[in-house]
Amino acid sequence: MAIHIRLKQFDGPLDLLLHLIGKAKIDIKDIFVSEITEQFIAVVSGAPDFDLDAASEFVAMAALLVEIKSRALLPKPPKTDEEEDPEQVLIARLTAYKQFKESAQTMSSFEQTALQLYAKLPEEIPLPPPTLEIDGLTLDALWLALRRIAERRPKEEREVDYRLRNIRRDCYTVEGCMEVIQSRLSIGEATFDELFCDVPGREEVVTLFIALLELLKLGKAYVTQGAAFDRIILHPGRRQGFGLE
Amino acid sequence: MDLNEAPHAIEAILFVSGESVGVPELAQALGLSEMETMHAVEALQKEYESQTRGIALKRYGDHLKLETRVEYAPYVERLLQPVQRQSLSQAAMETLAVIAYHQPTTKGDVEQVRGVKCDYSVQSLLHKGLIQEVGRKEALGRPILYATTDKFLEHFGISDVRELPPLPVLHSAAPDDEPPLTP
Amino acid sequence: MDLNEAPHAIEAILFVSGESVGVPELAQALGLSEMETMHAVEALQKEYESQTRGIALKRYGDHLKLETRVEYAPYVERLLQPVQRQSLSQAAMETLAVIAYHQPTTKGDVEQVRGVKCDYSVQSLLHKGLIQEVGRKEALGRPILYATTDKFLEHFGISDVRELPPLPVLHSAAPDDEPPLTP
Repeated sequence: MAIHIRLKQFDGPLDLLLHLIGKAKIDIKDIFVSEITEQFIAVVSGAPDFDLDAASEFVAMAALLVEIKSRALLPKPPKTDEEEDPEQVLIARLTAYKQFKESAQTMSSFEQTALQLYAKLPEEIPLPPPTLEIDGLTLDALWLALRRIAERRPKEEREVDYRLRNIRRDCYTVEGCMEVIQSRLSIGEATFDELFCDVPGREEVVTLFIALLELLKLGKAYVTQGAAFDRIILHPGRRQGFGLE
Repeated sequence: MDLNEAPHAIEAILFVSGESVGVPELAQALGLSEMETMHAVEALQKEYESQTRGIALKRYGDHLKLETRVEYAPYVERLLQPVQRQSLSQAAMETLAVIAYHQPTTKGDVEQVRGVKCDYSVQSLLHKGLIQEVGRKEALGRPILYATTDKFLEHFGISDVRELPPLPVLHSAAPDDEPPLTP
Repeated sequence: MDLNEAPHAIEAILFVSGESVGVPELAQALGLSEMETMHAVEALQKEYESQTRGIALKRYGDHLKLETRVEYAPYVERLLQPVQRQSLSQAAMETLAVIAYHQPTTKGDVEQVRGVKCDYSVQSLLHKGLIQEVGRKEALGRPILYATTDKFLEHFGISDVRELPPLPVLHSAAPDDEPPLTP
């Protein structure tokens, strides 16, 4: 009997076995009194697309079939309770597989009907901005939050390191320097250099400079310069008629 | 909202959505309980059925969807090219059958029944949203348990897995020519 | 086709199409004359109008379309964009409390009271609309002043910040059992 079958057509050895059983028109339980084992081996060994990786399950099944056949030729050892008869196990597996294969066919017919149920595409809807609702906003919760802060503070302060160290008094404050600059400007323009004493320290320079920037930002003074590296002149008030400032 | 208005609000929502909508989301949008929502759904379903309408309200598990009635499919297909869903391959269908009837179940169980590796078909079914992971089996290796989804029901046009026909009874290992043992 | 079935076949076609469909195309798909089709359309239209349905059949010249009724739009929006519920973190609640009682106040002040950086919680409160910028403090760096919003009042169920409960008695930095140092 010539069999032209490609293994790829089958979803595994059980599928192929069921196919052969169906072709031979026999019952599953008669598989070992038939030629199915020989046909199975013939298909697997003769498969043109034989690829051990893909066919390993088929080969394993062929080995099992041969084992079951050869057992049948030997006198049967007395059966123990735990020992499962590989023939019965295989028949049970084939039966179970056949059940699911048939169910899969029924499901396919359900699928075919369902594929004819049409829905519409979702509409495109411009959505308003998402609304956010906030839970747990109660006056009690707010009050408790304040208590938490209050109770935390003294504890944290106790953790302060009380080692002795020298702290130099800040001689210059930004607010102080702002007053100095403003009082100087109240009598007219001034140059940047004359704000500083003869030998200014780093603290004085930095603080005065920040104070000046602050005044510029508040619009209480403005600066002009004739050319690059020229003297910087400070003027009181906001700069007038200067386009995009 | 007014309970008398609910069925038609549901109709409007499902119409706009196009896709299936979960009962909890629907209930939230309507400001109703899930129970009240399901009552409204049933009222709407009855309304559709009493008049052989062109569209039907389908329930797939916990999801609802408006769909055309199958008898009008030829007219729809004649005029429009509706988006056709893909049918499943034989391998995927077999894997799905084992999961549907044994759920929750593991890949190992499916492989045991089918006699082949099922990694690919399980992945593809997960990807299509027809099955989902539902936990792990308390067994060696704690394998993942799979079950079918509401999308599975939608794909097969049934409201509940129990609508699948029971597994066919086959004359298995016990030969039928032997009379059953009776006391 | 059976003329009695035509209205529902039209419903099925319009439903799937989602767009407006011309009467000639409908007639062709149904295998009916345009006259017969228009009769079926009118029958369907009557059916829709006699019941306050969630969807309506609209006629634009000789084109037909199924649309949702406007009155149900809010439900649709709520489904597609459910209200997000969130609660304030402990940090944000503390920041809000300090701002509520000290308003208008700066981030620096809040940080001073809470003893931690408050950039994130101030941003989050701004984003949630519970506080707003109300100007700048005439101080170094002109820091932004924050105050609570009307939404804040609404959420806490009060009509004025003066309705806030009195500040808790603080065991503050200066323990009150020690007499203050006087020169």
